[in-house]
Amino acid sequence: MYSDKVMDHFSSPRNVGEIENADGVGEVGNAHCGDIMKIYLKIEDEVITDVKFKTFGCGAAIATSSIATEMIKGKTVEEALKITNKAVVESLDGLPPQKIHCSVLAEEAVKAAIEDYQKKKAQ
Amino acid sequence: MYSDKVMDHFSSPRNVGEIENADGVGEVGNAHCGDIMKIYLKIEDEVITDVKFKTFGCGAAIATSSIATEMIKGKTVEEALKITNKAVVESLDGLPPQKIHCSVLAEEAVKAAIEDYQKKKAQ
Amino acid sequence: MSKRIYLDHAATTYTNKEVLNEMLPYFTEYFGNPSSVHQFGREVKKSIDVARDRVAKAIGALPEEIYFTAGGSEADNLAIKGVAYANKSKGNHIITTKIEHPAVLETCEQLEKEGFEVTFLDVDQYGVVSPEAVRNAIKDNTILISVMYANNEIGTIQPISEIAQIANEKKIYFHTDAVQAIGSIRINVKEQNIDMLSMASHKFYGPKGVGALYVRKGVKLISIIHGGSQERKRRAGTENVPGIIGIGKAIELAYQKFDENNARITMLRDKLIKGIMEKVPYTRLNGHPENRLPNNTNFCFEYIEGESLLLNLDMKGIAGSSGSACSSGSLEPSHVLLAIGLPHEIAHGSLRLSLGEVNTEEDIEYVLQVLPEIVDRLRQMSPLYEKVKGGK
Amino acid sequence: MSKRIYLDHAATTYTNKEVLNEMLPYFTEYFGNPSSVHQFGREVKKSIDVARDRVAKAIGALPEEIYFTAGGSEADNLAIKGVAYANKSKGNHIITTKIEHPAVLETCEQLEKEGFEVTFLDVDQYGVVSPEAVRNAIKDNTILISVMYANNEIGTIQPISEIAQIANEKKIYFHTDAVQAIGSIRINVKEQNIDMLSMASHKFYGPKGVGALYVRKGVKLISIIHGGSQERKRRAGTENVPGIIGIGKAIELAYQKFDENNARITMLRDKLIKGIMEKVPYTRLNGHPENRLPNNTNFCFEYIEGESLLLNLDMKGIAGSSGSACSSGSLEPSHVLLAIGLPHEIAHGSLRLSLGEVNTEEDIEYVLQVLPEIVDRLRQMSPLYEKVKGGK
Ligand SMILES: Cc1ncc(COP(=O)(O)O)c(C=O)c1O
Ligand SMILES: Cc1ncc(COP(=O)(O)O)c(C=O)c1O
Repeated sequence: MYSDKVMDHFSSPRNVGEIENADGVGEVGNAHCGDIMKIYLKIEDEVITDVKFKTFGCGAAIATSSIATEMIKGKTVEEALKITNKAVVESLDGLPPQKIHCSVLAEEAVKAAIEDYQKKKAQ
Repeated sequence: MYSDKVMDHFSSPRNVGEIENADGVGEVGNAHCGDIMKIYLKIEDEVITDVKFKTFGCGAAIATSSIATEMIKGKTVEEALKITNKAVVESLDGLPPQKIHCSVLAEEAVKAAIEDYQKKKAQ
Repeated sequence: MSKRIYLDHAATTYTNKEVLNEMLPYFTEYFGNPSSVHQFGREVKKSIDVARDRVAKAIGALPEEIYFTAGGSEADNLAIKGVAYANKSKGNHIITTKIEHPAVLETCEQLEKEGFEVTFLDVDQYGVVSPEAVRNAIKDNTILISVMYANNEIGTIQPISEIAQIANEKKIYFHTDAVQAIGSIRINVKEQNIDMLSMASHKFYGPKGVGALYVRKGVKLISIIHGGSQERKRRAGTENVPGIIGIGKAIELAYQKFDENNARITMLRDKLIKGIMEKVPYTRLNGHPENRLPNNTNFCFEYIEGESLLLNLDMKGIAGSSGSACSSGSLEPSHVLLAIGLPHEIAHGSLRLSLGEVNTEEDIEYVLQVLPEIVDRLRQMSPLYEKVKGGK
Repeated sequence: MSKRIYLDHAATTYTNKEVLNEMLPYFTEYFGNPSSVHQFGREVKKSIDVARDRVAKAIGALPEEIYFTAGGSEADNLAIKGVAYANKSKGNHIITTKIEHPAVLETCEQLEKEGFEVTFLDVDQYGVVSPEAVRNAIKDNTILISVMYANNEIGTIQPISEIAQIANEKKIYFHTDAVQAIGSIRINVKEQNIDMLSMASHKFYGPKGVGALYVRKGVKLISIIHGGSQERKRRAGTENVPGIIGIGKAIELAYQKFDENNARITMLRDKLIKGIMEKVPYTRLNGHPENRLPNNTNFCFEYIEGESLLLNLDMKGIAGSSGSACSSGSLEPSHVLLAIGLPHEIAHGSLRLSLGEVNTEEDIEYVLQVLPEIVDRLRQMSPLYEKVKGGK
């Protein structure tokens, strides 16, 4: 069902956890639908220096969260905003059709965290 | 499908053949339906002294013809007229439901041959 | 990872070696078509009759009331559509429950599209259908009541005799999907007034691809697979001979070993339930606490999701199943868990571990060692759990 | 009686040992439910995919166009009812032929009862359906044309490509029952414009109880067995895993050995036909003289009846079949023989001897020695023959 890459990220997820006093936090999805992703960002000079996540969800939800955090770590905010769900799927060597929505959630979670950062900054 | 008794009468049918100048001959059934039975009787003093048959038909048709000829041989005409299809079925240790009509044919063939005899006698 | 513990017997079982051995000659040696007149056909026909007798005997039916099918789903479809189409002139109302297997639910939904009216009864918190609710749902145009014998997800056993009795009084056909019950419950269709009963061989150590429908003599039913005159014109198609031999042997063995197996499996089940409830906080046992299948356990672990739990167990060699229909492409959690009143977020976190003949006490101990760690790890990763802990 | 010669391969075949060996591990070792998330399920899922690929490859289809069923009858029912119900809004007219297998005929008759209109086309004296007749039967409300690839009784092969081409031009779905054709004819569904095709494993040395329906992508079809989401929601029920592995292996072998087997069997067939026509007077060969299945022979022996011939052959160890539906409880002779214009009395006397991989030249010689004696003995017993001789 899942690619080796998905299973790798699912069984040893990278960047699990929380960041205290994060510069941006985004949470998307809801428990009713069975998926929640929460992403914490540490940002210095518009560069994502640290990122953590917590996820409630299926194997694909955990794996997409994990890879998404890897993909944005060290990137500028601008670069991170360009990451699409398609890129997430590709870097996991594919996802079953019914799991594509997890990659959309991952993209949205990243965006939500960055928006939160930008909102805070603007204040 | 068939009892041992049916198979015995089918594989070694008794009284197959014709009787020249028979005292009574009866033919029932038709080729359209796949069964024809023809019975020849030799009758002396109202006693059936010889009987032969020819049958076009399935295993049950041949077996019922064979046993019916056995059942009437040596009997008086009156006794022979009393033989029912049920008796034929019983003496064959049963027949599959869809083959019961063969026993009816056998009963009818005997009756037809006796009628033929009686008609000839009356003339 | 060499350990492999199978705890998904409700999904399917292996075929018992003794059953397989009885089947084998029918592939290569006794391979005739049972409809054939010749020796090759006749010898096979006889063996099918033996299998039919065995199935009939196990449930107290007559051999001529047993119709072999390709499995439980076909049996359910044949019973429900068969009666619905054949009795249209009498009425178009069917009563069933919200917790049936999709083979019943989707069939009823299909009939709804075709103009039948279907009542899907609620169940209580344990998944029990009330006989009174059945009685109250009956209308003048009710032609069929279908209630499963025991639920495949949460294991709850239904008051089938009571419900069948009501149907019988009202002269309404009663069908029960006994796919999960055969081998685990003693059934007598005559004493229990059951008109139709479905079973599937692969749930009781028989082969996959074969099942049976019991149809009481006199029930009006039309077939759903038309063609040759096999199964007395109620199910066309060359018989799955090895499969039929297999279901016959399997059901015979199941009831021969009934007491011994079920006592042992019940003991293991209770050990598993007790262990999990003690070791894992925020956990619920789903289904009826007593009136449940001897081999069924079903839990909800709050704050985590079923599939990720399953995958983690699988990595440790433990095979279970989740009520969540994640793998089937839907985001809906189990319709059964929703029907017993669980909120979506909790229903998502369910796990069914269903036991079988092969399981041992060591298997249970291994699960009790591995499972709590996995649940804990997933909870540490869950943003929902964080809030709970935070709130404490 | 130790001699046993099986000449009823059109009724069913034994399962090839190599096929069985490939199936065996799926009963006891790889027994998981392919829908399960865990290892036990995943490994089985993969093997099913391999089987699907093999079936698809053999007929030039895509794997996702193959749906496994419980046999040929279910495949025919699914194709015909599935398209009829799903396309009702477009029209209610179906075209088929008078010589189809009951799985098609009875399904069409059932649809007639439900309000569909069915045209049953005539065939010529050899059992051939004319493409022009198909074209002429098409109406504005025609939604489906179903013509069998090769006839199961008389072996006649139909001009399927031409008929499918006409259906394709007129944008009408085309189904073919290829149950007898698989393994004996090379088929490419794409090149031949076939929209749906039925097959049954037990006709080509695979196990009984499993078949497949090819459905071209885009064909609108509703399922006839509702329930779980197996077979992409078109056929519910836990998969008959060993059966599916079996049909995959069997079809692969059939086409690997295609040239060798069919050449040899054709040679035996021609020897049998020549021998019987020479040795037995008042005999007709039924079916097309050239355009027939490599393994099919079908004769009418005038003045005798089929079942008694069969039983006599059986006592000599020869297993054949009769077109006459005697054993099925009807007195009607074969609908196929009537359709090619034989009178009832002749149609009653038919014999089908269908060859297979195991048959040898000695088998044929034995039949040629035994059969004429039996026919003669039965004729001596027949009141019809008496008249013929008398007339001479
Ligand atoms: C032409 C044809 N169609 C359909 C079938 C039905 O196949 P099955 O008996 O496997 O259901 C058969 C064989 O019996 C057949 O010969
Ligand atoms: C209660 C119940 N009914 C019906 C079925 C369907 O049986 P099958 O998958 O053999 O068609 C199952 C099992 O999947 C079941 O558990």
